[in-house]
Amino acid sequence: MPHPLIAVNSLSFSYGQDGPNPIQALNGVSLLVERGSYTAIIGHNGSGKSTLAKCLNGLLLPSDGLVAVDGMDTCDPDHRYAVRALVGMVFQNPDNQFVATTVAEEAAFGAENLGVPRPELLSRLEQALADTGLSDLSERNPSTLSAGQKARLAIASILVMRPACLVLDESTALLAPRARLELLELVDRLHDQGLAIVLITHQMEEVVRAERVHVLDEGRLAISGTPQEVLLHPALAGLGLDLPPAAQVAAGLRQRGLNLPDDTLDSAELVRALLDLDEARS
Amino acid sequence: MAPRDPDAGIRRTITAGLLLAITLLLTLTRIGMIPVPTPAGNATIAHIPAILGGIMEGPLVGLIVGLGFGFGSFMGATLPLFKDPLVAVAPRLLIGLVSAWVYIALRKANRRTLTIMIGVLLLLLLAFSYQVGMTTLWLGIVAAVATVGVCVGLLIWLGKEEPGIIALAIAAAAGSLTNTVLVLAMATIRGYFSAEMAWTVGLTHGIPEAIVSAVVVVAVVSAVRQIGSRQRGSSI
Amino acid sequence: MASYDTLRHVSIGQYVPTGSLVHRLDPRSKLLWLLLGIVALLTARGYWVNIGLLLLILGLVRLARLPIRFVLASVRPALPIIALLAIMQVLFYAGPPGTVWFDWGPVRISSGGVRLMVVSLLRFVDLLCLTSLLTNTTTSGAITQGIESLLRPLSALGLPGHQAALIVSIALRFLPILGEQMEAIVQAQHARGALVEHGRWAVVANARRAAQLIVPLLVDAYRRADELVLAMRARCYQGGAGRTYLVQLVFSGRDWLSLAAAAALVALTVCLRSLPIP
Amino acid sequence: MSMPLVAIRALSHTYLAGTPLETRALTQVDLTVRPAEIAALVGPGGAGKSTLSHYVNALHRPSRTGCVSVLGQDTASPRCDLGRLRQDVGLVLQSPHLQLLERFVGDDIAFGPRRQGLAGDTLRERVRWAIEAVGLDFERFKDRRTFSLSGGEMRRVAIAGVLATLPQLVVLDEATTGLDPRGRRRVHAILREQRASRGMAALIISNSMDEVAALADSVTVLDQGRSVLSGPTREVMCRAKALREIGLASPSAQAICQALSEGGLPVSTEVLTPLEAEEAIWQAMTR
Repeated sequence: MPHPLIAVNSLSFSYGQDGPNPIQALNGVSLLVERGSYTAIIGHNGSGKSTLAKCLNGLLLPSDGLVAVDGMDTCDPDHRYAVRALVGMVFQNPDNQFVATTVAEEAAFGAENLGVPRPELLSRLEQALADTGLSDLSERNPSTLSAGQKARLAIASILVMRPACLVLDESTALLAPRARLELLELVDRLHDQGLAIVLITHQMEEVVRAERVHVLDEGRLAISGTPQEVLLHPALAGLGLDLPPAAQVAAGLRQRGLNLPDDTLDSAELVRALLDLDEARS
Repeated sequence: MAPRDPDAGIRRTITAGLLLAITLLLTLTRIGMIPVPTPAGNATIAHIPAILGGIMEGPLVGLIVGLGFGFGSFMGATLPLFKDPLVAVAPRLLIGLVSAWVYIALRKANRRTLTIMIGVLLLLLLAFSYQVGMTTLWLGIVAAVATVGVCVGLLIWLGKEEPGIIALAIAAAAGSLTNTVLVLAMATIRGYFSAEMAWTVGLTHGIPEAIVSAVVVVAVVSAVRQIGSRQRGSSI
Repeated sequence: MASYDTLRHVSIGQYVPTGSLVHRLDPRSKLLWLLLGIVALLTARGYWVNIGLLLLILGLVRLARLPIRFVLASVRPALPIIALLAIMQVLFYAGPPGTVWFDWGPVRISSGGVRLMVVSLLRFVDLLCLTSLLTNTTTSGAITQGIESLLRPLSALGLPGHQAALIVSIALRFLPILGEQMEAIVQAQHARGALVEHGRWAVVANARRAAQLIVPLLVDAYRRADELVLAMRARCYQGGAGRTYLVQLVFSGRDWLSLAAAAALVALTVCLRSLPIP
Repeated sequence: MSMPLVAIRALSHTYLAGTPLETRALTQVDLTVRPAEIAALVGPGGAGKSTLSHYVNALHRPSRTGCVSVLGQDTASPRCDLGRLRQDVGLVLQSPHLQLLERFVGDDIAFGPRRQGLAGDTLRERVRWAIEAVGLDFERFKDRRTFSLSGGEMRRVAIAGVLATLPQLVVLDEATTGLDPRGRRRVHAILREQRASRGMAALIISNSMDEVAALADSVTVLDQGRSVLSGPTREVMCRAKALREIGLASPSAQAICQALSEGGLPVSTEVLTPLEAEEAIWQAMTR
């Protein structure tokens, strides 16, 4: 039986566990990320999302429990780099993660570290820049890019490692609406190419794209399921998370007695459903 | 027991790079050079990254950052004094080393050891001041008063603070004084300063610089490492 | 109020691609140029030779198709302090022997003192321009690799060449970022009313400002280092061993030519030392 | 009509004027914030929003062009009392961590009130109020070290530090970006509450149109350093085409109604919030 891409088994993590007062960030979290899947992890600030993300590729090692990437224990030092290459991680603020002064060098950094031979390196780089729409900017200084371009560069610098999974840790939080949309579309395209996606966010409208959603609360998994199951879950309101606007409108209309289907989670679906409904009536 | 962070070496390299950047920023833009009307031209805070590097990342990083400070002050020098690499660069290499060594020696020390050490320091400095007083009376008196003041201050503080913080402060002050003493010694040996000038500069720069260094280093380290200060919380 | 602007642009450390001949040189030849340039600066004496060097360096800046004022921007934040220092030094510091132009009490202005001041300042400006030129025309990857390659003979003696190169290249790359950061810190402190603006007492204001700045600047640098380390680890950084490189170093004919020019420059400044040029 | 709190007229700003790095940040910009008003500043990245917000706190002061009057003081005048002004105008910057001046959260929030002369129990109560106002627990947070806070917590502490001086106007430069919905609601609630209880005004910079639609009374839209649209929120937000042209979205609720109306459902498009949209759609469906 093939291993799941990422298997998290009753993972707990505490910061400062050697010190006098450790802070427990994760408590008994279990989840699976399959190859080519699209997973969203949501939760409010301080719910342990980022800690979980860093555990997925061994940047943090579990205090208790097990994280296995393609069957490799992240605690095993022999697999350290294999794990990190397989599960690529994009952080929130790209400005603070750039090491190089040109787009091309920045993007190539991961592959250089893996010792990819140069001809292969060049083709990977070309591919990654093309995928992220940065080919024309390869000589530019990253600090002169727009916020959206910086975020895409951060993704490109992961793609050169040819990962099987992309973890985006609140990468959209600092972006203006249009840039955010572009980034999510890029992520969708990468998902279509077969990359597994783990999107970490507290924006409910973004989780609608996922196949599977996990809600974290105080370091524990509170709800797991499809976006539809999660958004309609009665416990959601108690976790300090808002429904996306379209779902709010839909929920209100449903309460007033409008016969809307359950799968109207984003604006386009809601509009279509309402127009269908209107047509059926007249 | 969690395994040791295998990537500690990367952190050390990157931190060294950033401290070096701050040093160069402070020296090359002259922001870290505060003009004062003494023969040395300016007081400095640009040596603080070297001290921090030594204390937090070890002697090697302290050495590298100190080299950067020396280079920056050498190239930016307008006085013949600092155009001499033996004065501008060589002593600066030792700033981080001395801080690192002092810190390594003291960080495990308890309150009593520290008290004794401060006492010994007090006696040494007083003896020194007496020597100075033999040649230039007023300088000797000023030095003695300053020494007593600083040591009494340290002892009072020691009663209130954790030994770890005191060790930090002493290491930082030692690093800063290394800079003052060695630069002035070199300047005197190489004939730029007379002994009396050196003493004046040493007292007017060295002590304020040492105090500022200790304050800054304690503030930064306790913020970054979040290590204990007796003051467990806000005054609210 | 222009005071925040001055910190905003430190030109050192900012790569500016213009595709010029200078950009295409091998990083090693540029690093050696910087080294030999510094030697030339240190050996140059007198007004004319130093002015000649400044013109030469500005010529190189033009050759790299960079605006001269951009490169000089690095000097701008230092200007007020340099000026103050210069005035104090010229007034109060006797300096090497020369014609005394003005003598009154502790104040003495002599030709030797003025020359010392002017030449030192020129040298400082030259150095900033040369360093800026190197980083404006060379990517950080190329600088790292260049230094590493130049240090290779020493690596045999146990010097960690890759780490040393990385430290220098990180330092250069973060210079402008930390400059900007400093500006942001000044602003943030002002916004909360933490700094009182002194108009007249420049010396006191500078001292206070410097001390209040350095703690947050250092704390922030540590925070930044943490984030950068995390991002590098996430991309499998594992030191210099087994690494491949995007940039390939090729030391070609034009590099030898440029090195020869640098060597000639040093030889020239050394020769000119013995000539009685003011 | 009462005098505006902030009146910016024909303001231009150029960074590094006279150098090759010269960049035009603002061109002939107008901005008005009236007493007890929540005004919003929106625009694509690099439109000059932050630069403009710096003028409100006199971090920048007009040199040649334009006129900036804040709380009745002309900030260009040398007689302008900056200390006073910055107490009355609280600015939360985009990078909140730089704004934290003290080692402990409690001391940091007490920084402003202390300068106003508060001490003892009054001070303690003020700090408690400010920490709780942004949704943090007083006892748990007052002794936390500012360096150990997470990004979201740092933003909240920065906001609390500014609120603690009871300013007449707060300027929040993307201060709710990166906060979760609960945190945002908390900040919105405190702005509304302060406006109701003591007439505090606010200028918010946000890239979330939903947030602006839900919170602001008036909106100024900046694009490439110019104020291209301004007016009451409903008026500005309903100009979907103009907003789209400069790369901004309409609020989601408005976009839904717009799409429905384009699809042939006769629904009002002048809606701002999901609740209003729900009402409008209900009206249309049950006509």
